[in-house]
Amino acid sequence: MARLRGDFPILDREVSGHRLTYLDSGATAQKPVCVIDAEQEFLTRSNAAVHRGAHTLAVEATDAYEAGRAALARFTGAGEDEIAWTKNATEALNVVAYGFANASAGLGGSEAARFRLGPGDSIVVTEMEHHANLVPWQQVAARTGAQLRWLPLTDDGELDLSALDETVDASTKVLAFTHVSNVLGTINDVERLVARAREVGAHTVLDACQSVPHMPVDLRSLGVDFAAFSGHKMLGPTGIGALYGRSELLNALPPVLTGGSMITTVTREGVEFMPAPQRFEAGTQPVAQVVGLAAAADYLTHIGMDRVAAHEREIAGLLVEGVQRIPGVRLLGPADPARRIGAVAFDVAGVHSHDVGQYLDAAGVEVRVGHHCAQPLHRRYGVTSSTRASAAVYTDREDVDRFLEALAGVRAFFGAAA
Amino acid sequence: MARLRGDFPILDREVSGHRLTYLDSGATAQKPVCVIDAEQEFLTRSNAAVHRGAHTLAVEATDAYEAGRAALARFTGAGEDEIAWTKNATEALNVVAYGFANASAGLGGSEAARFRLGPGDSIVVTEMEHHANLVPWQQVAARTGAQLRWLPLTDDGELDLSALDETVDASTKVLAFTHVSNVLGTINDVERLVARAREVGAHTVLDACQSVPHMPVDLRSLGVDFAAFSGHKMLGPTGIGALYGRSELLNALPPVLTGGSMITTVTREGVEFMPAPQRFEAGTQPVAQVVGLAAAADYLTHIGMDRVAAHEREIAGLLVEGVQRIPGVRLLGPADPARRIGAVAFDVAGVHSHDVGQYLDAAGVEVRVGHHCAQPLHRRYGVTSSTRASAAVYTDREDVDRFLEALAGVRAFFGAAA
Amino acid sequence: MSDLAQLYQQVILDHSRQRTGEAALLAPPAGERPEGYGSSHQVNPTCGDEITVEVFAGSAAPVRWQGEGCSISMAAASVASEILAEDGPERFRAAEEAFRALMHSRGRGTADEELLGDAAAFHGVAKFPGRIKCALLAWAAIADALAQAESTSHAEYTEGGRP
Amino acid sequence: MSDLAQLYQQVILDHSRQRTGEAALLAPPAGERPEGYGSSHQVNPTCGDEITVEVFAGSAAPVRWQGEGCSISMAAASVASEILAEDGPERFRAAEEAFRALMHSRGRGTADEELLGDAAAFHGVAKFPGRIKCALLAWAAIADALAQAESTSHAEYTEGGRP
Ligand SMILES: Cc1ncc(COP(=O)(O)O)c(C=O)c1O
Ligand SMILES: Cc1ncc(COP(=O)(O)O)c(C=O)c1O
Repeated sequence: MARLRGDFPILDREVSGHRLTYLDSGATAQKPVCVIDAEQEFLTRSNAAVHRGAHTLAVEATDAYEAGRAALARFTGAGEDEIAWTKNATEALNVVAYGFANASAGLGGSEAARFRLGPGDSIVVTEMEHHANLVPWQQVAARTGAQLRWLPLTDDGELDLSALDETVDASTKVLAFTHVSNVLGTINDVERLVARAREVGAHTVLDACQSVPHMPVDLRSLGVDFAAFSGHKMLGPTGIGALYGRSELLNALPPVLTGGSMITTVTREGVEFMPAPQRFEAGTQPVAQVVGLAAAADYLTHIGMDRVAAHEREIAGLLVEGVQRIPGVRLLGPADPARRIGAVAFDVAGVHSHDVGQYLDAAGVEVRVGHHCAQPLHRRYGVTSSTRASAAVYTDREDVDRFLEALAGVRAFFGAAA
Repeated sequence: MARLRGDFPILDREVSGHRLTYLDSGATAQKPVCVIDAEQEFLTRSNAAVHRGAHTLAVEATDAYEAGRAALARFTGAGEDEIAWTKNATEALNVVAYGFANASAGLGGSEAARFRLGPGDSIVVTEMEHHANLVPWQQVAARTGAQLRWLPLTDDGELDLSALDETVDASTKVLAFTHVSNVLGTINDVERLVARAREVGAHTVLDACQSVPHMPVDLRSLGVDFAAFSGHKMLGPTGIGALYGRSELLNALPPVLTGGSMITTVTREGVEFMPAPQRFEAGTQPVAQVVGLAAAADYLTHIGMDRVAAHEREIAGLLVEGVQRIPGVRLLGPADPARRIGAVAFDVAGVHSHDVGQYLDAAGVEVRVGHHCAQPLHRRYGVTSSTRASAAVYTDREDVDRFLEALAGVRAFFGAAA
Repeated sequence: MSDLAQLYQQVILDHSRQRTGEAALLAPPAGERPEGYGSSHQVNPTCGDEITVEVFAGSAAPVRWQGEGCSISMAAASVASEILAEDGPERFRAAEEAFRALMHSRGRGTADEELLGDAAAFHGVAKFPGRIKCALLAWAAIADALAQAESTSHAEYTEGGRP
Repeated sequence: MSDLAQLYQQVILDHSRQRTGEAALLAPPAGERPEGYGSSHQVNPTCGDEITVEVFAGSAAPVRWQGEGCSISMAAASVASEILAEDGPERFRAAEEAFRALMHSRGRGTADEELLGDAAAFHGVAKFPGRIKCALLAWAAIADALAQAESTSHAEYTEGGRP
C-alpha cells in the first residue's frame, strides 16, 4: 500500500514547512493521477453533450458517460438503471425526500401513491445523521404533517436499537439512516434495520457516503430501497454523486429537477417523463466528472476493496489507540476498530476544536474541526464541536505518528494541561 | 481570433477522416487549455472541502472557490452574494421554481410570502423556452393552481409582443423567458419584458444560458430578478452552473436542497438557514469546477466580450446567408445577424434532421439534431425536429465553409432533391 | 464502401420513401375495437422519433402505421411491416429477435438474409450506436401491438395471416 | 516568532481563560426589559461558534455575555467587553471600526495600539483568513446589542458610561 502514495500528486506538497499530513479524507479525498488524467483525456478528445447528439463526439461522450454508470453500478452492486447521477450525495438524498414530498402533493400518479406521506405517518432518522440525511426529512415532515422520530445513540457511539420496534412501527413510511457515521466512524447494522423496516413496510434510505469509499458495499444484497454516495469522498471528482434506487421504486418516484433530457414529450398542456435513471438527470450532466469517478472506482477495484478496508482498519486502530493514550483527549465513537472506519473524532478537554485544528495545521496536519454537519450528534455527547482525523487508502503510519505527536502538544500550548 | 483555436486541444482531432468541424457549441462548448489546467492545478495543490475546515488546504480551497464566485459576479455584472452555484442552469431554474413552490406550501415564513402562488395567479413563459425554463413552471402551476400563459412567436422567429399587456397582467406573478433562443438564435427584448413585469409587479426569471457565453451581459442593469446560466456552454467545465438573484430576493427565497453547509443551527425540532448564497449550496460543491469556470470567464474577459460577440455575429451572418442559399433548406429564426447569435437552426425539406446530422458527421461536421429541448417551439413551426449549427469564439470561416459544402450535398444523397 | 454508404444502403433509402404499411390509422374508440386489434405508440426520446402502429390479427393487411422520424426508423417500419404482412407473426417474431441481436452486435454480427430479407440491409446500422434505437423503434412498436392483438383475438392468429 | 505564536499571543490566550464580561445572562422577558437593554445572538456557521450578548446602556457593568467557541472568539469577546465597559460606547465604536479594518488587512495593517489596547494583539489573526470571523463575531454581537440598547434608551448613553 505504501507505494500508492505516489499516485496522489498533492501528497508531495508541504504545509507550514512540513510534509502534508492529510487526515481530512472524510470531508473530501485526494485524487490519484489516473482520475485527473481521465477527465483531462475526456476533455481533450471526446467532450460533447450526451444523449442529445448523433455526431461522433456525442456518441463517444455518451458511451463514456454510460460506461461510467456501468462501472459505478458494478462497484456498488447495483443495476445500471438503478444509478442516477446527482451533483453530490446531498442532492441524491434530497431527490428521495422531494420525491416523497412531490408524491404527497399528488404528483406522479397512482404509481407514486406508495410514497405519499401525511399526518399519522412517521419518518425515522437517527441521532447520528449528517444534516444531509436529516434536514430534508425535517422539511418533508413539516410539509406533509408526518412525524419525525429519532433512533438514539449509546454512550459509546453506537445506535441504540433497544426500542427499535417501538420507534419503527406500523406508522413508519421511511427509515433513513447512515451506513457509517462521519463523526463516530461507527458501522451500523444495516441488516437489522432493513429487516425491521420490511416488517412494517417502511422504505429504507441509506446514506452510504462513508461506506462506499472505505469498504466493499453491495447495495442490492444490503436490501435497502434507496442509497446515496458522493464521488469526491471516494477519490473521484467534486460535482458528482449518485442516487441508488431499486429499479421498481426509482421508476415510480416522481422526478424532482425537471427540464431537458428527462422528458419524452412536452406540450403546452403537460409533460411525460422518461423512465429512471434519466428522469432524474435534467439538463447537462457532469459528464467529465462521471468519467473521472469511473476511473476512481477502477482504481479502488484494482487495489481491492477488501484490502482498502483492511488497511484503513489498521490505521483506525492506530488512531483510536493513539488518541486514547493522550491525557485529556476523549474519543467519540467505538474504540473497537472492527466496528468502525478510520474517521476518528475526539474532544480535547479545555481546548476548542478550532484551536486544536489550528495547532495541528502548524505541524502540517490537516484535520477537520467543528460540528461536521452533525449538530444533534454533538449535542448528544455534550459538546458543540469536535476534532476529526480521517483516513483513506493513502494514509500511512507516518501520517498517524505525525498527527499523534502534534496532538500530544495541544493542551500544553493552550494552557489546558494544568 | 484565428490564433485562439490553438488554445482548444480537441479541435486538433479528426472525425471520419476529416478535420473536426465542431458546430455544436450551443449544446456544450469546448474547453481552452487554461480551463483544463486550472482544474488540474487545483486538484494537485489545494483540493479540500470549502467553508468547512480551518486547515491550510481548506483555506486555500475556500479562497479559490470564493474567488471564482467573485470572477463570475464581475463577468455577469452581479454582486458576489447574488451568485449561487448550481450543477447546471437547469438546477438554477428549478431552484427558483421550487422556491416559489416551497413558499406556496407555507415554507420560508413571511419573508417568502411574496413568492406564494395560487389559483388566480398566472405564470407567463414564451413559446421559445428551452424545457428547462418551461417544465419547472408547468410543475409549479400544476401544484399551486396558478395558470400557465404563453407569449407566442412570429413567423420569423421573434417573440410576438403585440398582446404583451394582456398576457402579462395584474394576475402575473412570474415572467420566465430566455434571453436568447437556443434554437432560433433570437435575442429577446429584455428591457421591454422587464418593464412590463415591473408594471404589474411580476418577478422576472431570465434564462441566460445562450447569452452569457456569447455577448456582454450585465444582469443588474438588465434589471431581472433571477437569472440562470451554465458553465459548460461558456468554455467552462460540466457540473457547474449559476443562479443569479437580486440580493433581497435571494435572501427571501426558501432554499430547495437542504443539508450540510447551508444551515446555521439544526436541532431535533427544526433548522435555521444561512443567508444567500450559502442557503442554496447544500453539501459539497463542485469546487474544482468553479475554479475551471473562473478560468473560462477570465479567458473570455481577456479576449473581450465585445470582440467575442462581434466575431460570432460575423459567423452568424455567414451561416445564415449560406444556409439560405441552399435549395430546400428553410432557416428557423431571424435572418438579420444583428438580431441573433450564431446558433442557426434549419429544416431540410424531405430529409429528417437525424439523417442530416449523420451525413454531416461523415464530413467531420458536428451539428445538433432533434428538438433541442424545445418541443413547443418546433411544433409552432410545423416540424418536430431541426438541425442546428452553433458557433463559439473558436469557430472560424473554414468551419462554416466545410459545413455549407457538406450541407449542400444532403438532399441529393437522400434522394430528396427531385 | 464508406461507413455512410453502409449505413444508408439503397434498400433502406428506398423503403424510407416507399413505405409499406404507412396508412391513416383507424383508431377505433375503446368500445368499438374489433377482435384481434392491438395498437402501440413508441417514442425515441433522444431524437423525438415516434411511431404509432395498429395490428389487426388475422387480417390480410395486418399492419397500419403512422410515424415521424429519420430514414432509418421509417425504413425499419416499412421493412418490419412487410415481414409481418408477408410472412406472418411467427416469422415476424423470429425476425425481430434476429434483428435485435444484429443491432446489438456492435457491427460484428452477420445478417441471416433468408430470415431477415430486406431487413438484412440494416447490418451497417449496428456500427452506429446512436442509430440503433432508430432501427429498433418500429420493431418494438409492431411487436407490442401484435402481442396485444393476439391477446384480444379469439381465433388464434397463425402462420401466414390465416386464422 | 512562528505564525502560530503570532496568532495566539499570550494576551489572547489569557483573555480566553480570564474572560471579562462572561456572566449568566439576565434574559428579561419581552415585557420586562429595562430601558437601555439590548441583546444579540450571533453564530459563525462555519465552526458553530456562538455568542449571546446583553448590553445595558448607562450601567456601570454594561455587558454580559455567554458564548461557546475557540480561544480567538472568546478572547475577542472578553477584550471587546472590556473596551465597552472601560472606554464607553464612542470609543468602542471607533475601536470596532479599527479592529474590523485590521482584520481585513490580510496581515498588512498595523494596529493602533492606543485605540485598541489588548485588541491590538489580534493583528496576527488577519493572516489567517479562516479565523477572521472568529475574531469579529463578538464585536459584531456587542455592536448590535449596543445599537438596540441605545434605541430603547431615553437617557442618551454617552462617553464613559455616564448618562
Ligand atoms: C436556452 C437554454 N436554456 C437552458 C439550457 C439548459 O442548460 P443545462 O443543460 O446546462 O442545464 C440550455 C442548454 O441546454 C439552453 O440552451
Ligand atoms: C455521512 C455523510 N452523509 C452525507 C454527506 C454529504 O455529502 P456531500 O457533501 O458530498 O453531498 C457527507 C459528507 O459531507 C457525509 O459524511
